[in-house]
Amino acid sequence: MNRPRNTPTSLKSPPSVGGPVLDAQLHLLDRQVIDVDGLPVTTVDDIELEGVEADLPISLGARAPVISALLTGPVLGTRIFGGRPPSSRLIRLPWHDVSAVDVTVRLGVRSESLSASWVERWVRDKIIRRIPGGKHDPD
Amino acid sequence: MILTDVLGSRVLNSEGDLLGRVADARFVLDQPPGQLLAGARLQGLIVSPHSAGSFMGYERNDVTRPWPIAQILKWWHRGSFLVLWEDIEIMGPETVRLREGFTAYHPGLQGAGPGQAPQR
Amino acid sequence: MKRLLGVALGILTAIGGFVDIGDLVTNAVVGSRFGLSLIWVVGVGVVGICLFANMSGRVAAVSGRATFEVIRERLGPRAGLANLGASFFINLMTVTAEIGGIALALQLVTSIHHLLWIPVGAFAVWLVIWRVRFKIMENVAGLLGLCLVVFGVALFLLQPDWGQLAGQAMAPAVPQTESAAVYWFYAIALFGAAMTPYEVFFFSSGAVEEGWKVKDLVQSRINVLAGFPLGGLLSVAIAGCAAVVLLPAGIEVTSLSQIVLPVAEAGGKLALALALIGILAATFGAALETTLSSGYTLAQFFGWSWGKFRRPVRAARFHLSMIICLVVAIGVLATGADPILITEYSVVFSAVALPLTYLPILIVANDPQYMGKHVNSRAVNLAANVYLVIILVASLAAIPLLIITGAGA
Amino acid sequence: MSAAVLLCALSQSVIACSAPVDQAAASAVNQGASAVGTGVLSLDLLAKERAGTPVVETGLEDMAEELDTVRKEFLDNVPATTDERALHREVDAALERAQGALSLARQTLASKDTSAGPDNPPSLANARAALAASAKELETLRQRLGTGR
Repeated sequence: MNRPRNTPTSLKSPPSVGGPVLDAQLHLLDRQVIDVDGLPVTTVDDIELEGVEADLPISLGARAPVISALLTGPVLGTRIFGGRPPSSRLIRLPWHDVSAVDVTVRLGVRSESLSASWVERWVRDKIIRRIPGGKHDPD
Repeated sequence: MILTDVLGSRVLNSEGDLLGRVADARFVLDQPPGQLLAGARLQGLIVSPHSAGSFMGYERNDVTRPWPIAQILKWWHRGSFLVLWEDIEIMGPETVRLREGFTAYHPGLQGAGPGQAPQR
Repeated sequence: MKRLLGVALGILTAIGGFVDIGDLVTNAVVGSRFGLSLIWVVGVGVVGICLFANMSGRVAAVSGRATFEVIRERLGPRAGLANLGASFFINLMTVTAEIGGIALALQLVTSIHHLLWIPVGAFAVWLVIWRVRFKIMENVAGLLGLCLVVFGVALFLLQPDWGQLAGQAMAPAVPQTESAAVYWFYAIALFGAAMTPYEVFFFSSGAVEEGWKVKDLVQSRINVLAGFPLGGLLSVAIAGCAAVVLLPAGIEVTSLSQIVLPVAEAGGKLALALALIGILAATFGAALETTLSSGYTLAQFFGWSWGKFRRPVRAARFHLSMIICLVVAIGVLATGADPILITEYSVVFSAVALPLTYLPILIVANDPQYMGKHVNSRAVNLAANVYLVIILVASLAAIPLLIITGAGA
Repeated sequence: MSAAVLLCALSQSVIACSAPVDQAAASAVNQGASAVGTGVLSLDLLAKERAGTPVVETGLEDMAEELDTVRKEFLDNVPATTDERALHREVDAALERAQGALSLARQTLASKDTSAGPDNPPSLANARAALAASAKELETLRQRLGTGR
């Protein structure tokens, strides 16, 4: 393994910014996503960036990319085992639905309306709802 | 593009020398709000000369416990630095190339991060 | 007054809930072969489980995050998945062992072959998970499990040579009939049985189920610190009974039916009945805990909705995964696999997987982002570090010893 | 689960292949003595009315199964020398007698249950005596051979 030998030795203090700072690995990826009612929806399996194309030169002074959506679903498998799911199979949680980020990512919408919860809905409607007692609180 | 494509990419300077690998991406919530929360702008990338995985971020915060795990991981990521978006020329799943004369910044985070433990 | 009752109830259920099929079998086997010369391991294990159960409970109460969410967040998806695979596999093995234990206990009561009881036991477990509230489930199983105290009473009734027992316990030595490798193999098995990872998954998820807040931490600490050591004493009593009655008779425990013989010898049919109720409750309670833990670990890793405090339709995949686990357990047992053997393997594999569970908890319990001012104290960290070393050694030594000793045969 | 079964099979086969006949004999005698001892203790408890029939019955059944396995595994060992052949025969005969004593005990218990054959009920005392004799024989062998560990 060739070790990098050009690591900069003197580091400057980063410029101050006008908002909270999030490091993706530390504060977003693999966090639990909870809907507006407090129901767990999924985890943040990946993040989609808007405003930058892979391997295309970035023109000087271009606007910084922004998070367009949190991703979930098959993307977890490819993140673990490699490869990339086709864009059509990505399940998106649009960033404009996110209401807060702390030790969980909270949404401002109900999970019922999200495509991210279709498996849960399918299992619920095809199996769990049909077993007697599934709709009631435990006694 | 997808973020984890970039994580782990090799980071080169303009002459093509290897500087390390992308350990993390830093965002700032300072964009015009969508509906509920400010938009998240990519501020830059954290580059680690020693390993691709950002292992728990001890190099970026002031957490020193549990000893000795915190110290070992901090040492493992010694030499990490932050490069800003303005200094990135190309970003891809294999390599990230920086512009000539890029600036390396301290990767440190102020405080413990965005979220404090919620009081339930 | 009400608060005091709550504390008492918590302690009692912690005692009754401590022992499961792994503790029962491993302690009886060890007692019948090594006397009390391995009992120090139970002490080491109990202190360890107190330490880490407390820590995971505190993380859950302060941050609202259960253990496996934390494991995924900290280790990332790849290491997290490897961890999930190992933990889930061992957990499933433990579910299988506990359901086998229920069936064996029912056979001891009815003479009807345990294979016939397996589907009944598994169905009963599912029904309780499906319909019974968390608190009631935990309390009933825990209180009935207290019947195991009869092992302690039996030990006194047997009027053993206390000096000799104390000698074995205080100055441990490898008996002449056993080899050192087998001795250490069983030391690891006992350690794994006392510190089984599912207890931590269950404990932290249970804290979320019951909606613990920071102010509940004192009570949970009392429950753990009083309940688990007393539960550990039950384990010691089980080993003691075997050491007093079975060891001198040259009987080495290989089945559940042998474990209860000393109780019958000491206390007759009534004591025997209590012991059987206790074993049934302990295995049933542990079957509930391990089945739930299977659901908890999967749901927390993938971010599914989970919890018994929600109605099943609000946590569909969680419930479906537990049903599948129970079906798999029935399938394995239907092949005629010996539940006792499965138990013995499950405790050893538990020991192998211990570092995977306990390291992430320790790290998060020190992270102010999750814990605010409730991060670990220095003393707790020091003790946890000592335990990490012990856990690591046990984990690394387990498989080689398993092969060398032929699983202690 | 399959990994565990595999490991178990592996470790067991390692033992079976590597163990010389006298070690296999010692180990079989040790397990046999434990099973028969359990039988004696169970019948004693039944006679003293300290344990009910289900527990005793299950215990005897477990022990019978165990003895079957022990004997079958022991028979997989092939003795090479004359000495080994003699030991092999001796141990196998002792295990067979143990099996016989255990099955007598189980029959006695079963017939007590259904009260079949009232004319000539095999008595529990007989069964206990047979088990005790077998236990004594195996214990003597165990003294001579050790536990094989």
